[in-house]
Amino acid sequence: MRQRLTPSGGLVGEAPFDIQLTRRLYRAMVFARTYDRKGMALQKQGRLATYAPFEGQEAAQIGAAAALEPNDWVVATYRDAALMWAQGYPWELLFAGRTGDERGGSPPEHVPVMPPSITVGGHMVHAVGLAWAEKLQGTDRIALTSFGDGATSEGDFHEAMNFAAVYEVGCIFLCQNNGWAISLPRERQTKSATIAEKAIAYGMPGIQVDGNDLFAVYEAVKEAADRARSGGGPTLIEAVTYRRGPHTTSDDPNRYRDPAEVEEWARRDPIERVRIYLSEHGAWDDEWQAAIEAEAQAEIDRAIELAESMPPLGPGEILDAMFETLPPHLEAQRRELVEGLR
Amino acid sequence: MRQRLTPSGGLVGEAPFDIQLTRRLYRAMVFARTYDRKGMALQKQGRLATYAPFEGQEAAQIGAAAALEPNDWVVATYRDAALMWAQGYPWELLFAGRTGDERGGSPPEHVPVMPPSITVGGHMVHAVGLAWAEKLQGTDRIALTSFGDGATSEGDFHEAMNFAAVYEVGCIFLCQNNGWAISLPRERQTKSATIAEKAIAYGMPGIQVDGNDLFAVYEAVKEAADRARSGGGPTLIEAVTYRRGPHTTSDDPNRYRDPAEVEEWARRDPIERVRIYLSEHGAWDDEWQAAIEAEAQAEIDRAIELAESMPPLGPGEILDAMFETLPPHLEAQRRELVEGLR
Amino acid sequence: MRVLTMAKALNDALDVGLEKDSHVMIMGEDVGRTGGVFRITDGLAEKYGEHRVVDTPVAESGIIGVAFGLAVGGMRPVAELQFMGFSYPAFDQIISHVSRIRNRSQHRFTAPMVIRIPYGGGIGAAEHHSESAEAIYAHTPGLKVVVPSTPYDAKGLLLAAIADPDPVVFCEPIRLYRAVKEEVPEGWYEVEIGRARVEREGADVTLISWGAMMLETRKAADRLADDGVSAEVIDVRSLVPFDAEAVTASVSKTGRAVIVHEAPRTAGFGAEIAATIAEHCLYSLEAPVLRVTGWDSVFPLKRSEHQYLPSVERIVAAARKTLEA
Amino acid sequence: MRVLTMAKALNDALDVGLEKDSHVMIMGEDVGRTGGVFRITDGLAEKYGEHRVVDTPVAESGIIGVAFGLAVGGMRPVAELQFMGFSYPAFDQIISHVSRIRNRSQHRFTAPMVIRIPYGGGIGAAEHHSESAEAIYAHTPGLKVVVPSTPYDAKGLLLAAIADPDPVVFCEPIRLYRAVKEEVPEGWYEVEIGRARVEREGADVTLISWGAMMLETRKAADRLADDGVSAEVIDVRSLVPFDAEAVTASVSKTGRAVIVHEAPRTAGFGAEIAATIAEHCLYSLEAPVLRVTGWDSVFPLKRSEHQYLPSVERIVAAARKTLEA
Ligand SMILES: Cc1ncc(C[n+]2csc(CCOP(=O)(O)OP(=O)(O)O)c2C)c(N)n1
Ligand SMILES: Cc1ncc(C[n+]2csc(CCOP(=O)(O)OP(=O)(O)O)c2C)c(N)n1
Ligand SMILES: [Mg+2]
Ligand SMILES: [Mg+2]
Repeated sequence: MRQRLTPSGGLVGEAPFDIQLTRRLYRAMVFARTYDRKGMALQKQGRLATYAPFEGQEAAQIGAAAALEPNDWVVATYRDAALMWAQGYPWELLFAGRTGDERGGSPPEHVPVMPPSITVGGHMVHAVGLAWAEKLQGTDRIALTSFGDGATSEGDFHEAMNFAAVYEVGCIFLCQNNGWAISLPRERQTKSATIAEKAIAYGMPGIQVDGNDLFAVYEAVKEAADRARSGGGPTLIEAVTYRRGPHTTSDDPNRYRDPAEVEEWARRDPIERVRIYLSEHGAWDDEWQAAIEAEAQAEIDRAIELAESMPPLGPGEILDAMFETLPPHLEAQRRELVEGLR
Repeated sequence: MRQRLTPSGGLVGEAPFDIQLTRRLYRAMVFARTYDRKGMALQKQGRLATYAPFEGQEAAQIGAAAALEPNDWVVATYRDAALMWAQGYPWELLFAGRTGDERGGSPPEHVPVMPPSITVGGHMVHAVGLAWAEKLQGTDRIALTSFGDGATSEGDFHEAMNFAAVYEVGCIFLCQNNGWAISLPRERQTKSATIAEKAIAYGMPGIQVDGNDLFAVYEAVKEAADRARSGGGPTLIEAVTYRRGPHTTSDDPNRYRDPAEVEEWARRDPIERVRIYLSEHGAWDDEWQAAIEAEAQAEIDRAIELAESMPPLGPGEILDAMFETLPPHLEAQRRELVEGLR
Repeated sequence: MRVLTMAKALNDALDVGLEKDSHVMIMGEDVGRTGGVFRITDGLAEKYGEHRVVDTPVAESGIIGVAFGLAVGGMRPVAELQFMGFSYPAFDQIISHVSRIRNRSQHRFTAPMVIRIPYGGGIGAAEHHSESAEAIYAHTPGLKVVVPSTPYDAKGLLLAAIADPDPVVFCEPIRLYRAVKEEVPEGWYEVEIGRARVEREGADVTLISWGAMMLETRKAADRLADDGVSAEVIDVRSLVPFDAEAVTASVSKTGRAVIVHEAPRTAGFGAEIAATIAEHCLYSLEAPVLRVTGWDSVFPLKRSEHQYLPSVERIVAAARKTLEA
Repeated sequence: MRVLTMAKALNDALDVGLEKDSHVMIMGEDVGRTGGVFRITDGLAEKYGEHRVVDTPVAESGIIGVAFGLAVGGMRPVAELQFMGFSYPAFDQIISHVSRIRNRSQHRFTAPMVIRIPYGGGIGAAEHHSESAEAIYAHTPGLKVVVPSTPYDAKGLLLAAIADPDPVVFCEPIRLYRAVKEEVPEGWYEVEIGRARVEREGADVTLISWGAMMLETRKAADRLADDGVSAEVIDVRSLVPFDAEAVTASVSKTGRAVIVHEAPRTAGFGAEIAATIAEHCLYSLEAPVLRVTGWDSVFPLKRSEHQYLPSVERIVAAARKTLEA
């Protein structure tokens, strides 16, 4: 398992980028955690529908996005808000989706990020198709798809990996192995020793990295991205991390896992180790911390406000995006709908 | 790639069983080829619906069955008549299926063989369930499922392999890699160097054998069967062989493959090498050959006669196996059906 | 007698099923230690062991395909798919294998198994979590398709499904899991699959529904009664076999029919019922057969759910329309 | 003008589509070098290259899911699934992703793609090779579902499907591939998706069908004409959007309707049509609406196919029954 930054902030080998970028990404992780904790809190207040927290997975997501170009595709899941945001998806739309608003799935035109996949496993093939579309159209854009350990059990994972390798498309498969698929631990999902070695079945390189290590994740994704962009085909990356929270706000992890495990992983926090590293390089202090936390708080608060101030879809508007133009039967149903709401 | 018997009949290492059994299996392969050629001929006469020949794959099928116990489950495909027959499925029912008669799918009560799977890939999970059912019921019966190289591209292959390994069931995955999935050559189906190494993705042993080598196939399946029966879980076996005929009688392989390849593989014939071996051990002569060919011809002819003399399903009988007891709407439809045929 | 929610009644049925027959087993995502995302299998893994209540990998096709093999091999699996939206990856196994093995093998092999699928909307769930695909399963020959709307029926139908020699798709209306309580007998009892239930007799119009929409349909009948309209209410309960007799008898009497379901309208099961009425009750019909259904759209997210689901008002309006016709 | 079979007309449409727009591509099992198992893509890989006419691994979910990604990424994929029975492994991709991305993303992302599916029975094929699952796709909001029954319509509808900004499930009746020939214009032309075709005008009864069953339906109309019965024949052509107007106009005129399809009866698309008639034509109806369909059974193998498929006799008998009513 590749590691560049130990839980106590020690460097293994060389840092993949400079202190300035490290600070930027540290700040991004703080933003991500702020968003995530706010998401949990808002759900408890009934202001969001079910929420799937990613606390503990910030390095995997922020590190991966940092290795991409701004117009590379990201195809991710319900637990990937940090990754999606880092690639341009606005916080307010991520919140909007969680309030139960379709417009949360509609990022601005220039953002190359698909709405989050709620089905497990079905979205990876889409990234393969996107990467292939770029290849066929002669651009150098690539695609990164993110998914969980549990998703690797789905048949669509297999088909996606196979197609990507066969057509040598520029697709990065980023598995955030967070130890659990709801209540099923990693060991009971599959018998392979690692997820990374599943790449062998597709003749594809597989890399296992410490997923709580910003540097290692960045480096692995950068390596894969360079390969993908230069026509070298896909890569599977297993980022070993941990889901510190419940699966979602509807879940009670105490039914199936030992709280000691959670504590153990809290000690491997992905943000804290970067903080120590920065601090040791004289690039972190309490003041800056307070400043970025305040910024984060403000930005997230603004995002919530934006999301919550969106008026709901008007009567009949739920039908308006079924087709480019509504066919007659939907026109008729739309009239009936509007009538029925009076 | 494991090999015990070279194309020229030379032994590599030791023979896995004695001359008597070798003669029996040689005879079985001759029967299988007789059936297969008859199948092709009958289809051309319009007496069978589409037929999928297995010429060249006899060792893989007969060798595999020989390593099983009589009550082990076999879950196989449209191209596995020899394997199914060797496990007890009567020739006449194999023919009956090909004439387009549902009763071809109904082997006698004591035959532990599922009707052939026509969908590609979907049947392997069934074998996993059967093996698991035996394990739960405390028997020592295991299951073998046979499929092609093409089938390994399906998501259900992945899910079957994964379930089998996770629940450590006694299931043998026998892939007859015959080089082609209709018109798609093996190299363009998947990027892995071998099919066998796909086992790594499931933490399962994978074995690649010369599929035209009766001894090697037997040995590999026996090893897997012993492991399965003793609770050691599943095994993937890749039997490297070749589809010498068309995909089915509706297919024209000249559109996509070089006839030289077919000739090349004719020289690696699975039956001929056993003949040479037997001959070198003084256990084969022309007379015996003529005798078993005549027997085979007679048995196959009798099977055709049986299949063709089956009266078709009577009016309404096509509905009778939809449920154990026909619900009222099907009773009504049955009356309508019978009425409509008058 | 104990008064139970549908969730508890289903849990009880599974308990009784596991108790009675050692071949019965439960499998699915998170059905074991955590008792299922809706807690329907709560406590059963502890009671019967993890070999009889089995957590599976996230792989729906595998769950159903392996359950199928288990059933053919002599077990009686009750497989849970977490939400109907996640039954689609298993669709090939259900339609190509589960529903067909008896016919394919002319009774030689059978797949006595139950596929439990929480379904329907109304709880503000995420995308894919509010599907109503019952018509798709009803259109698949070889399956029985059942939908309870009361705790009593839920238990009795589930036990009937477990005992059934053929595969049963058992649709559980999520919105009803904890919506109502009623008396549920202990031990084994069955509610016959294939029989509708005339829940309320009436003379003027027949309201036909199933699943969670029974809530609105009942309320609509109340509302109509307040205005002196006597509505007969039929809970279909079993889509396959469909109790055409119960429906046609009622519509022949009332001369008017309103069918209510939350699935999209086009080619929904309501169409089948309307077609049955159009074939068998034409001469008794005094008004067009109306359907009050979900729209031909994706099930909307929380904020717009109310725009989609048939409301009491829409049902009442449709019934009135048939009466004015 | 050239006289073509439907198979050639489809090949021509694909050729014209590939020619016109470099984003159009074809993908599927064996579509390349061997030209597809029905030779619909014959010669196209040679003409346009294997990067535009792509052989895929045997993995239907992958084919559709990857095609979806291609479509979102700006291409115009025409994906072939070899037989409708092999569309089921792709069902989750079709229903959960292809049909929904426009709504999920509120028009931000779209999947303009065509899913070509050879379908239907009548050629004595093996198990799973004779499926008619069109109702399942028709019940999936967000898809258009098209079924040509003539070479002219086949080409025009396929080009309309390729041009359509939304996904189209394009069902090709296998039995018609080479059954009839007719004049087919060269170059690009479109047949509007969503319009039925009144193939033959009549006064006494409306026969409604689509796909291969149009063969029997036409013959039944001839047979009825011989006996002095004037049947109006409607080829539905497009199940979604469904041309309710054409059907209700006809039935309002004739007062009688017989719907013919080869899919199983229960919850088949015939039910939707009957329901539409029951809602909109009640006061014109002079007889019960009848359906002549496949049975609620697995499609039988070769020897018993004739027991399953609606025959000219059954259609004529049903029409007579409506006339006697
Ligand atoms: C096809 C499908 N099956 C089941 C579910 C229900 N479900 C949601 S998340 C989840 C577990 C996924 O685990 P993993 O892939 O490890 O991702 P994580 O939630 O741990 O990030 C399951 C079973 C689903 N959303 N989609
Ligand atoms: C699910 C499914 N998809 C497609 C087909 C059509 N088909 C039949 S055989 C075949 C190729 C299978 O190749 P392989 O698994 O290598 O087996 P082989 O025919 O070579 O024995 C295909 C694509 C099918 N029967 N089932
Ligand atoms: Mg996980
Ligand atoms: Mg092959």
